Amino acid sequence: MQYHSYIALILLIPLASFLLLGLFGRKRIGVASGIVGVLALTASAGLSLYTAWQYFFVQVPEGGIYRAVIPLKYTWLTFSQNLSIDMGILLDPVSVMMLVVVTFVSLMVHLFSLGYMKGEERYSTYFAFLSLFTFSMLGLVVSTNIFQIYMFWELVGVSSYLLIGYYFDKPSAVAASKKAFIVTRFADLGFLIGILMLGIGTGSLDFGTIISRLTGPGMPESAGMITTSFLGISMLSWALTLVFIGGAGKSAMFPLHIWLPDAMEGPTPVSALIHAATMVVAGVYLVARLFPVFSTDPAVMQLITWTGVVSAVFAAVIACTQTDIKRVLAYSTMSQIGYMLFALGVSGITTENSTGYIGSLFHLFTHAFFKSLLFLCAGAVIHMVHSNEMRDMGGLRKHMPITHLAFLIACLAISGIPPFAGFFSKEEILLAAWNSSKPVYYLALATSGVTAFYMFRLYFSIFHNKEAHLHDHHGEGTLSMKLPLVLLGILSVIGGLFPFASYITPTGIPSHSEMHLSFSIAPVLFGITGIVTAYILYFRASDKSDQISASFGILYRSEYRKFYIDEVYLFVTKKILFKKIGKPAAWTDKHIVDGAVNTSGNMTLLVSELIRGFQSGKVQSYAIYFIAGIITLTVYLLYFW
Amino acid sequence: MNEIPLTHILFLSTALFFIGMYGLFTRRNMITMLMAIELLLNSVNINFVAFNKYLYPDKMDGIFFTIFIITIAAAEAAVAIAIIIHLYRNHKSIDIEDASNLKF
Amino acid sequence: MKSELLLLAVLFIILFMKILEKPDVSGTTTDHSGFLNVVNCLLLLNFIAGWFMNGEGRLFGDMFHSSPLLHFEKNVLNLGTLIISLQATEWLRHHKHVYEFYMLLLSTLLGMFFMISTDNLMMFYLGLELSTIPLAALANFDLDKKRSSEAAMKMIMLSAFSSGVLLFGISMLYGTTGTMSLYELPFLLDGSGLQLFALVTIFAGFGFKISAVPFHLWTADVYEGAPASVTAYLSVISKGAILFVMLPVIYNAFQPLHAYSYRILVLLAIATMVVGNLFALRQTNLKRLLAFSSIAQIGFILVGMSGQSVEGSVSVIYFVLIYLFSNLGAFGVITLVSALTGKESIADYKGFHSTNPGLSWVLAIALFSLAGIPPVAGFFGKFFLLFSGAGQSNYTLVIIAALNMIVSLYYYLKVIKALFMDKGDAPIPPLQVSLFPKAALTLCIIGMLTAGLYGDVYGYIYNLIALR
Amino acid sequence: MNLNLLLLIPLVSSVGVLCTNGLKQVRAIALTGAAVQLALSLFLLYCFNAARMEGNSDLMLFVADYNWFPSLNIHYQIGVDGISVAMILLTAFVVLAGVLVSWREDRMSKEFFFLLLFLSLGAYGFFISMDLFTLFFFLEVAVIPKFLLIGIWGSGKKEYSAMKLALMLMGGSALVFVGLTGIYMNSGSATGMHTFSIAEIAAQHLPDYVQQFFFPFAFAGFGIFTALFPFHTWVPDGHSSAPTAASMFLAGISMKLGGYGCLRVAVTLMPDAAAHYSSIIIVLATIAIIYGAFATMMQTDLKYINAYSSISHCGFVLLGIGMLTQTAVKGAVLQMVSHGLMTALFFAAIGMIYTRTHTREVKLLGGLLKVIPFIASVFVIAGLCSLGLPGFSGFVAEMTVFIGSWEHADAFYRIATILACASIVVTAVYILRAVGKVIMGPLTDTQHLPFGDATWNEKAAAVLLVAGIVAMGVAPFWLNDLVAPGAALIVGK
Amino acid sequence: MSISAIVFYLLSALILGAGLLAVTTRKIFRSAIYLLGSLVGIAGLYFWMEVEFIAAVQIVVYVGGIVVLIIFSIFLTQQSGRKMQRTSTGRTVAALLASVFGFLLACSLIHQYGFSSCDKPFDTNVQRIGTLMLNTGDGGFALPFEVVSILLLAAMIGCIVIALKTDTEEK
Repeated sequence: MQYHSYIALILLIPLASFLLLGLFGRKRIGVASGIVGVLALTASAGLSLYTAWQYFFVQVPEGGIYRAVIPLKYTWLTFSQNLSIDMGILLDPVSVMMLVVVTFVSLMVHLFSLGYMKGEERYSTYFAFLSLFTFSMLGLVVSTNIFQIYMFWELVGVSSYLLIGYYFDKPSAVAASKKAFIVTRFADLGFLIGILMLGIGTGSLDFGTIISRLTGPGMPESAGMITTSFLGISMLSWALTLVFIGGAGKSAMFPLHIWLPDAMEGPTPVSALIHAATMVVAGVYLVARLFPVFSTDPAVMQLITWTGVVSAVFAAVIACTQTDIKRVLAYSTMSQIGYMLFALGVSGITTENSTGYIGSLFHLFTHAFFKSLLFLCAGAVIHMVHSNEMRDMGGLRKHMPITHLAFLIACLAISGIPPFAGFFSKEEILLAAWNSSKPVYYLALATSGVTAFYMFRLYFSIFHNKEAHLHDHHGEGTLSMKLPLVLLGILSVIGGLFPFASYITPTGIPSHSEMHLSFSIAPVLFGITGIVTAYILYFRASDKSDQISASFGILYRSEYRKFYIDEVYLFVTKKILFKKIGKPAAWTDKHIVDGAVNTSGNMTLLVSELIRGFQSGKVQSYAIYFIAGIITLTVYLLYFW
Repeated sequence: MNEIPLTHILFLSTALFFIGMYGLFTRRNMITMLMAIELLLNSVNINFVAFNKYLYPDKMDGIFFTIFIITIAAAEAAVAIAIIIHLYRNHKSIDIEDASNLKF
Repeated sequence: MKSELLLLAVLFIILFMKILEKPDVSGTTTDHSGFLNVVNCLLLLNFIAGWFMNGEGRLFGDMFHSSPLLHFEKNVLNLGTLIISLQATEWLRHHKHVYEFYMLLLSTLLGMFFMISTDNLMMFYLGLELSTIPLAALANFDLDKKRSSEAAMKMIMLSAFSSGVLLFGISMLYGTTGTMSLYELPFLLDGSGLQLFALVTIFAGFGFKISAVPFHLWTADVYEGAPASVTAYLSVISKGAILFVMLPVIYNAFQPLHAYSYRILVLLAIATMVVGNLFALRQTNLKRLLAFSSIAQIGFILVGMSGQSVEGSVSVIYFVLIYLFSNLGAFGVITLVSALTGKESIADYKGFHSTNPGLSWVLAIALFSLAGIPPVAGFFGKFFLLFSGAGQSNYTLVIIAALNMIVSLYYYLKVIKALFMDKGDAPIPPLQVSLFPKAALTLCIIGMLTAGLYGDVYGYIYNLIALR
Repeated sequence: MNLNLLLLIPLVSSVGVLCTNGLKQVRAIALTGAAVQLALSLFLLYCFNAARMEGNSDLMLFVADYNWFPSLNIHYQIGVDGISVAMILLTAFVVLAGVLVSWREDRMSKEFFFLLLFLSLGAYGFFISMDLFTLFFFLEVAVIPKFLLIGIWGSGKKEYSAMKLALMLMGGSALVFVGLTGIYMNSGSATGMHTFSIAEIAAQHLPDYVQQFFFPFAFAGFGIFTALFPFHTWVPDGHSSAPTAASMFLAGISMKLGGYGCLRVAVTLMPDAAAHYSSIIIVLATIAIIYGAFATMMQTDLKYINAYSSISHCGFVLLGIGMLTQTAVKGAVLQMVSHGLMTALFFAAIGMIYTRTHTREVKLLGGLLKVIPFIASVFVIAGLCSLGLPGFSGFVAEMTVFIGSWEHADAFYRIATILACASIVVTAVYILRAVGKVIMGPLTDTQHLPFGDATWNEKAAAVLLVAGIVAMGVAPFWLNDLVAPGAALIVGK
Repeated sequence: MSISAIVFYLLSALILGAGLLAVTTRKIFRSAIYLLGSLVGIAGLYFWMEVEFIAAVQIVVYVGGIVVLIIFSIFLTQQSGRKMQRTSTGRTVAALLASVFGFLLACSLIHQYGFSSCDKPFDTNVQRIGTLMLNTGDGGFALPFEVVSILLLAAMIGCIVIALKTDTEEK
């Protein structure tokens, strides 16, 4: 199989765009920046599609097994004989799929932003950051080396930080960007230590080598990592858990999710790209990348499963009460990523039981489209009403028909209504859960109902319900804003028909998903129930919903306050880190450590002050000291030596 | 003569030495301090003469040293007295305690 | 004998000039510039002549001998005197007793020459006195200042006392060995109590002159009271000469007692460094500060002296050379400022750099050299001193010395701070510096920059001593 | 090439500065000197690599030897290995940037540039010394100019800080002196000739008791320079009071003198003692890392923030040294270079902000991105580098240290490593706090509105340093290849 | 006890007694007279030791020179009649302690050493002293003699400069 270095261009074009816009955008390029960004992404997306076509259809390997291909690889930094960071491009079904998804969604977002961000002061900066993000995300998905993925992991983190904080003069945006970065950074700490464990444990940082050394039979590295244990848990489990923590942080899994809702302070297209379609699924991608290793450790798989389930349920519940439309979407994202993760958790590695794996990545694929669509629609809505709050909206279907339609499609897709994209992927996840663990299945089922409910709550509140007071009627926006909605809407409808299992499996061997119509009844029913409930409560303006929420009392309030998780974090950081550690550390430094230095100086001065009396200015005293010195020395030499 | 041991002469000179020293330590008048110093030097002279005579009569090192010490003592006394008189003339006091402005 | 005779010749030339001087009838202050030119030329010639036609051998029995090392030492002292004389120009130009000043100064230098080139205790004593008594008179040369007289009084009283004690010790040494010759001494020492006592008193005599603690107490008072040039002379030339004597006395004459000497040296070194530095910390008068600093420097010198004989001697002589440049550099500025404005306290020097950048840099470099900061020579001097101190594997001593370096840095930097950083309310006005002081300061700077970096200086001294 | 040139150029230019008249000439000479020196350093890099390519595998290249004090066997001996070359490059970058940043220093500018260039002379000399005496000489040369720079051109409680810095650094060099003396006195037991030559001593084996006695002196002495806990308190005060260029030099180079000394002297010459004391070093380094980071969180003055973060970052240097694995030591060297560039950039940015706002108090600043976008971006870049973002130098260095540290299998080392890793989170907290408040957020003071953005010299300085940081962060392999053999030799015996 | 011994002890008593009085009496003029006594006693001791030349020098220089000088200076400073002020008790005690302890230490050391005198005759005739004084060879004292003369010259100059009444003072 021959791939040429053009693949590198997929990454390098956005990078070039970033450098160009970042260095010269403001002064030289100005309003053309958006065009530059879009052109770059078009090229990149085109190349990605070409690569995918090549990978899946042209250069089909013998036996039809899609293997990992590494067309490019350079040693970037050598740590020691075995360990080095290599910069390379890894093509396997998952990464190729991700390449397409990322470039495509990014292109859509770029397009949308052309109109959405028009007139912003830092227009070119915005596109520069978007390009930077795209570059980093692409780098992340094609990583060949666990350290490479960590690097790009950090880079997407920082691009996310920069983009969330785009409206830098808004204190809330600054706070949100900070929070996002720090929380994910905290998770990355786990990732880093996990990398160290895996790297030193296996003697390699290369994905392929790590996987083969840890899964191959009778490998000394594998045995070594399993037998060494710390606190009763094997080194391997530690390492995987820590790596997973990294992934969970990026993917906003409970309890590291707190940054995601706040991250909605960023421009909405950014949320569509980063906090819906691409970056937040990095955790899923990471687990999938190391899936062979993860699947050897049932305990960690359980952890992944239950983290996913809890996040899915938890986020869905909270989403029902939020009134900021972007926050609802954010929680919905978290919930959907929960799905993907537990699907991985319940999956196996062999062709037979890998439904979960396939479903997870399939859901990732479809979710990228409909969730970015949802966000872009939300963006369009916000652009229209200049508010994020549901109560400021309503009855917008007449004003923005295309948006309305797109949003509806996306809602149906996420609710798992056939034949929209979400249906197929969710179906597969539920099937995997059913095959593996019943409690998981039931929870997932219930959650899918709740999902439908809150999505349609959102939909009805925005497009139906009461009439919003619009300040100015400037229509739905430019073509560049509508086009992405249309394209993504189409994909959300037909995306599910893609024969995913034939191409993307954990082993590379094509399989095919079996659709049991009977199995689909329950989920679809749950979905419809959710929609209907939402219809009853929210289709028309009424106070029914308020009554219900009032009747739940504390439960509702705590739900509305997101179960006080933020407060706990605040307590930990403010009260413990700052007050209990930071302050004492600073105090100690100033008063004890520095104090000791100053005291030693002052003591010297004090002693010098105390002995000044010896220099009394009186000749006779001098003479007495003189003779006393002689006598002392003599006595010392004679008797005390 | 021989029944007086050399050590006795040395005791004498040592005693004189420390008497002089005591005087130097306690007299507040500069001129009396100078006298005490003369006592000190004289006791050393006794030592030199006695050693020379009783122990090393071959050479005359001790005797000569004594002569030079006497000379130097005179010179020293002269300069000291000049300084004292200058001090007195300018400040009307030869109390050593009054001349302790330079200190610490 | 050549150096001494030359010096004597200069001395007598001055004496005759004094005699032939026309009595001053006008009664106003006279300008002695002409005389100063002559004297400085004579001293310069004297210094230059010191490098040529140096014989070796002994005269007058064991009373006098000369060797290349001694010639070098005398040249060092000559150089120092020349520099001091140049620096004193401003002060002496209108001084009434300038002839007498030079006569006294040169007679003390003569005393030192005799002192360092003798092998006889009696001669040593005479040299010592010759280099002390006129100095006491010199200390009084600010005739209308009380503190000058007080300083002179303290000096003459205490030096008389100290020489009394020293003589007592020498007499005991004579009594127990029967010789005055430093050559014969090592063969006759037996380490009896009386000899140890004598050793201690001799150390005390040395210690008094070089102001080692606890024999140092006169130093600060006299330095503060005496005219700045005399202080410079006291702190550099007088000390240097004694150190030159101390080395052979300790390493050769008292060789059998070297274990005892070592103990004494270590104790004195520690006490001197610590006390000198502690007192220097809170001084406000610059001259007084330098007095204590010079005490502390002696502590470091004693550390070096406690090392093995060759390295110890080399490092001490080398340091004396460097210390001469450094201290005279500092005193040169102080002399100038004191002579032209009468200001001596550190506070007066605030903002000095803004008015006299050149002088303040000279002072700063000199202080850095004293503090042992490279690239100026003081660093090398201190390094080799402590280094030879470590030669005896007494690292406690080295550590204490190293700590004292830090303390000493504090007060030097305090002066630097006043010079460069503080804003003075009434800074010293820009000073007109005449040729001679300028030349002297230039000499000091050149010395400070080359004596260290140019390693052959050390090598030269090393060869002088190793080939002795 | 002749390494003496590296000393000659700063010397000539610093003396040249003194001989000039007027601000223009001073600037021209200072800039020329620094620029030529940078060119020379790059040429040195080229020559070094060329020599290595040719297969010259000597430990030190371009050795020059002059018997300085023959009677004591003290030599002026210079030469470079990869580590030295890296440090020289760092110095050249920082000094040139420092000259550029201080372009508008018009108060006593002659003295200012003289001291700055003279200071760099000390650093260059230190990094090329192969003889302990020469090394110590240059170490001390680099102390006093700092005192003057801080005391005269500084701000805040400058005299106090300058004094503290000078005294503590002097204390450090006093300890170093004791260590060096001990090494010298116990060297050459075989040949009977004491020596200061690093290569010769390294070839011998100092007795164990000697190593154990003198290692703490040498290490702690150099450690003071590199902010070894608990001897780090000169860092915050010194850095914050210093003028911009001096801060840059202090944090960027001066602190590296210590790390380099620890490696070159303490660890190289006394490897057994280094192993013996490594746990103590690791504990102190870890404390410095964590404690420095937490203390940074509470600071409200920008320079204090960077100063404390320097303590934390230099902790990585010491951690790497203490770990004594090839990778960790290499990481320590990389961290020295990285931190040097990064912190210099940080101080430059802070200085640029300060010259405009006349305050460094975080509370009083805000929203500067709006008025001075270039400087603000520089600040952000420095911050991101500081928190170890890939693509910048900090990441490369820290990761190398972590990997190297993790190579030890013991729980003790692992815990230390984990704690050190944890500091990257705390770093993120304080950096983002500062960035969030100062650069982003609403503009606090409308008086800041008319500020002009960076002038050409400031831009040049920032670009220079950013270029260095990015060059190291994007393409670390060349630096890695440069320092790896040296690091391997230090711990490889 | 021979007469010689008795003479010695008497002389000793004179020297020490007069010396002690000289340093303790409160009247300065008396102090000078006691000093004179002590010095004469020492001269006597030299006679007793049969070193007449030194005894003569002692009388000429000390009694005839220094004591007279001191007495003159007492007159010059107009202190003769007044009682001198007592020094502080602390210093007296310290001085006493230092002196007594030093004395005991020195005496014990001397005693320990136990000098044993030899019985060779000691020739101290003036002619020999004179020859040696100006002998430049080994064992001669010409150089010290010259040095002392320079010292005397220097001291003289010093005294003149310092003690000379200056014009300003006269006015």
